[in-house]
Amino acid sequence: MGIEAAYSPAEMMTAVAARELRDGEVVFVGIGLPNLACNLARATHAPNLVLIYESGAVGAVPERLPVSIGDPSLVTGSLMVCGMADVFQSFLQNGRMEVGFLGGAQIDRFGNINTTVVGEYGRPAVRLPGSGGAAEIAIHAKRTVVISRLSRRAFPERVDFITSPGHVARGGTRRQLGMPGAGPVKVVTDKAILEADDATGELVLAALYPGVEAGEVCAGIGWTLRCRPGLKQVDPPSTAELALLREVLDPHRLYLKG
Amino acid sequence: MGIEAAYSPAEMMTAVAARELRDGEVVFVGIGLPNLACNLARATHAPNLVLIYESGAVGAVPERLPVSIGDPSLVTGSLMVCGMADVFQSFLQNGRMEVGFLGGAQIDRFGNINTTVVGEYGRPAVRLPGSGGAAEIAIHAKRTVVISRLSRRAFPERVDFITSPGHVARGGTRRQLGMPGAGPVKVVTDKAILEADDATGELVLAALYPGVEAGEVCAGIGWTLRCRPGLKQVDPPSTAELALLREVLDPHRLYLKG
Amino acid sequence: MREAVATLVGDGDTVVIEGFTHLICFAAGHEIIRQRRRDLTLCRLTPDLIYDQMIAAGCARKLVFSWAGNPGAGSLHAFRRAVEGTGGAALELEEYSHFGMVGRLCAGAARLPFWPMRNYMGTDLPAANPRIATIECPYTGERLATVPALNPDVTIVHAQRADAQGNTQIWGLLGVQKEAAFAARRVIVVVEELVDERVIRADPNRTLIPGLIVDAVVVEPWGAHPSYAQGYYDRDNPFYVDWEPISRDEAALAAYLNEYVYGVADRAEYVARCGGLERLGADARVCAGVNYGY
Amino acid sequence: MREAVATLVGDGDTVVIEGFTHLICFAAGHEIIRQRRRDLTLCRLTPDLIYDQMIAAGCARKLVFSWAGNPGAGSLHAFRRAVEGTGGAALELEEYSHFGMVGRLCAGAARLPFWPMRNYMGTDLPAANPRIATIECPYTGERLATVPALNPDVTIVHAQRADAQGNTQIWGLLGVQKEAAFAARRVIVVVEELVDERVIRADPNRTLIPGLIVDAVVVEPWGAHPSYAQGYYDRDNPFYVDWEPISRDEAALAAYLNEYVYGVADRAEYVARCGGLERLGADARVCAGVNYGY
Repeated sequence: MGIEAAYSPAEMMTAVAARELRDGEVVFVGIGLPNLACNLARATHAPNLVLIYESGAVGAVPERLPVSIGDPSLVTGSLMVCGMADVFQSFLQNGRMEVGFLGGAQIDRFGNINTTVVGEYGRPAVRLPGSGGAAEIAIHAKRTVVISRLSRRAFPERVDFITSPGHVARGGTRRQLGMPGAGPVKVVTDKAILEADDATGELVLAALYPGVEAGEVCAGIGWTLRCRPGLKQVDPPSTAELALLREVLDPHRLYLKG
Repeated sequence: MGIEAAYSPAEMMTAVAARELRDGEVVFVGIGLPNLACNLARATHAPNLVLIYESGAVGAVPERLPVSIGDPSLVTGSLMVCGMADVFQSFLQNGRMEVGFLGGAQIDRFGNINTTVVGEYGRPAVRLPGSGGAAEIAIHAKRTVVISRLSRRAFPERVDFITSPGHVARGGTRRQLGMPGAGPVKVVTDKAILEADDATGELVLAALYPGVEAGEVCAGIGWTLRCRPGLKQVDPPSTAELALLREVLDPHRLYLKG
Repeated sequence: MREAVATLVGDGDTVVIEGFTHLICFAAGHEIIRQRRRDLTLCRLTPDLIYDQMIAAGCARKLVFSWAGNPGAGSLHAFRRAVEGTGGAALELEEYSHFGMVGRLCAGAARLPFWPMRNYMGTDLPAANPRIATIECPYTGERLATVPALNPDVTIVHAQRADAQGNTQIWGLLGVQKEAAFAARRVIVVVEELVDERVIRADPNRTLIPGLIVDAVVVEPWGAHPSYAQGYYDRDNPFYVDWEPISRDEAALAAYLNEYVYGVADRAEYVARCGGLERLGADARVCAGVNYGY
Repeated sequence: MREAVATLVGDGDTVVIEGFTHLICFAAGHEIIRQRRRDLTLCRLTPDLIYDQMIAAGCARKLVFSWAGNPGAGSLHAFRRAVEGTGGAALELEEYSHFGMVGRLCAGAARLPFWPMRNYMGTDLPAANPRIATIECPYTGERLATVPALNPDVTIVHAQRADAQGNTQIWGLLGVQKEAAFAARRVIVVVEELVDERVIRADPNRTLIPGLIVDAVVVEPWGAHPSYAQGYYDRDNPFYVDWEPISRDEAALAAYLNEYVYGVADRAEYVARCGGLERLGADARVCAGVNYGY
């Protein structure tokens, strides 16, 4: 077995996402891999990360892996629990969220995300859950990190519906539209990291995971993917990271299955 | 001594104000006589009166006479304490306050109240405290009761500054201006009760206290006071009311001095 | 509960049963299904299983929402069938984001006609929902998004405890319970425990909803199951996972409703039929009190 | 306190020291006077004695407020002298009602440029303050009043307790402490008691201000005197009554400031000089805790 097989794609994605977080930052946490990534960061290089959930738990220290964003374990022992009007107005719109995590059924060339419908809005082929808090997180968080596995279906050139705006959305650029946050600065996939090009806002290939060729990445993207000059190599999860993920953070492999 | 001397004007005003309250009503309480009147009503005919203070205490049961609207005794044992954003938005603007009490340095012919300045706003002869919550109480409470002692200075034909609008205020009638509440339906003075005329909104003499002649009232009013046909006589405070006021509610005569 | 729903929830009403993951009043939803209310406009941030059941049971004409999924477990399939046109009656949608729904209830609670927010620029949501509008700031000239007030005919809120007058205390996740109650024309509070007024008065800062806006107090232990009540019982996570295949299969969903909703007279029978809910009972993590003296 | 004021409050700043009757931070006001800050724009719903003292001491250029009196006892005479032109430096006024000031802080906390409300029709307040404007509802066409956001350079909030990170718990009257803190660029929290983070985490619903928005935590027992702290000490009502003649007399006020503000090095010396404050100590009226278990 090569090193590629020593850890799963989900483990790699979680470790990569965790490294995007700096100590002391305030993170708007989603459930699943983002939650694992935050807890991994807290257990390693960022012990002072403040986790905020849209359900109103601030500074949560869940003693079990929360299944939903409103799990009771997010409340017990947290620093503060507030109503959702405060979450969206006093924390998010106020500009206090430094990082937000987003995922979606479709992510396009300019980082726009669709979690609403596949097909036409009025007669959808697949009805997805909708925005939840994603639209406003995409607009207000100082930066967002998107997590998604590569596939041509998941990375079309244009999304069917813009739920959460990226760098060039309906009507123009973030600056033209007056969006406070910097948008999706990174997309963490199962094979590589994409980053937004500073000039155009287009997602480009920035770094490859161990053992992955650029061509494999392009095969999972629905537009002609450009490469950053000086493509970086991403370190695999360390033994310590893997041990934490497997033994402490998700021992039942609820989110680290694949 | 006649019966007029058996109780003070303040006691009479308090008893009269208390009778304006119906059991179960929700009252926005001010400090001083209104607070005494509410507690007298609770102790007599309106045990289920709900007292709300702009400081955020709901269903207060003060164990001592509160000196300020934010006294700690309003908190201890109350049903709810909320922030002031809730007081003004969720209770008052929401239309939940059935009665509000107001007072003021000047009250005019149409029930407009001035608690801002005597003289010009920019160079006042006397600077008064300002609105506090009075402007919005005057606009939103379903009805208001004004308490003030008669004098030509206190009852001018037009106030120098409209802090709290009455029936015909700056720009038109309450209906024309879109005010939700009915405005000052009664003015409780030390000699008589004035009421707003249904057709014109003008304050008119509605009822006299024992031993008071209409002429005495007119002498304390700065405009030609009209009389309701069938002027009523107001009952004096009962022995029970007086005993409650003197022995239980304000034993140190903090507010019942004069 | 039977009487509260019979007298306070009518056909055609706009109904809010709130609670964000926490304190979702399944007991009320089931009673509404049992009483066969029709043409309801159901509003919630997260329709969750309870609205999926109500949609399947034919109670809903319209859904107003911001996130329609089974958290961590899958889809709401009765909802999806209706929207994708693959089964069930048609369902009108009015869709916002969470912030939009929160703003609608804030406006409703404050009795304002709209709520302003910085939101929706660059998204397709305003195109999908023309009720998302904009307004110009009178000071800066900026354009801000607005959502219209939501003032439901009736809001149903689950809570840990209330007194007989409806003075209601909630802790743990608060969601939009307060705003939903103040926004409504009629309010039903459903509690795990009815307490003496003195319990409420001992800690007034814990009171979220005052009795003066409450029309009915219903005592219904386990009334939020499979959702949860902090300090009383845990969320029934396996139930949410098991719901995915039931919801996917119209017949299985109908059978579920027959057994657990139509087939029981009230919440107590539901609890008995579920069996073993005590396994979800909360551990003790009681905080210290604070001093209200002066 | 000395360091917090030195580093976080500058000449010319817009300053909010909030607290509605309850939790008014006199300790911070006195330190600002001692450090001779100038040209401040002082904002509070109720200026109370603390701003009267700061006006008398020459700290203020402008006052933004909604009710300027000594509750139940009389006037704020330094304020009146400045406004009536009978003594002291000129003072610019910007005047609202309570609801207006609350709305300004709500807008500030939400980082919106304005706050809408149904208010001010028929009053002379918009004529006296052109910053009170109107807006048209995009749904109903109604005209509503607006007030502009207030985003102070620094907000100082007194509270019962906080941990070292500034996670702050308040009970009793809440005023606009939360909104004032979220609206500010910099936040100083002054507490009666510094507690371990575990105390905060044991009852997270009691937390009103999160540490992540707090720049400094100052521990200052009796820091709100003659205002009060529920559960710690009562309001010093005789002090408020006695203030009326002091405030009326410029020389007496100056003598007060010399003795109790300039004449002491810090709050501990002030408390010692006041003497006998223990008489105001709170009785025990401790509530029961609630269960956060699951």
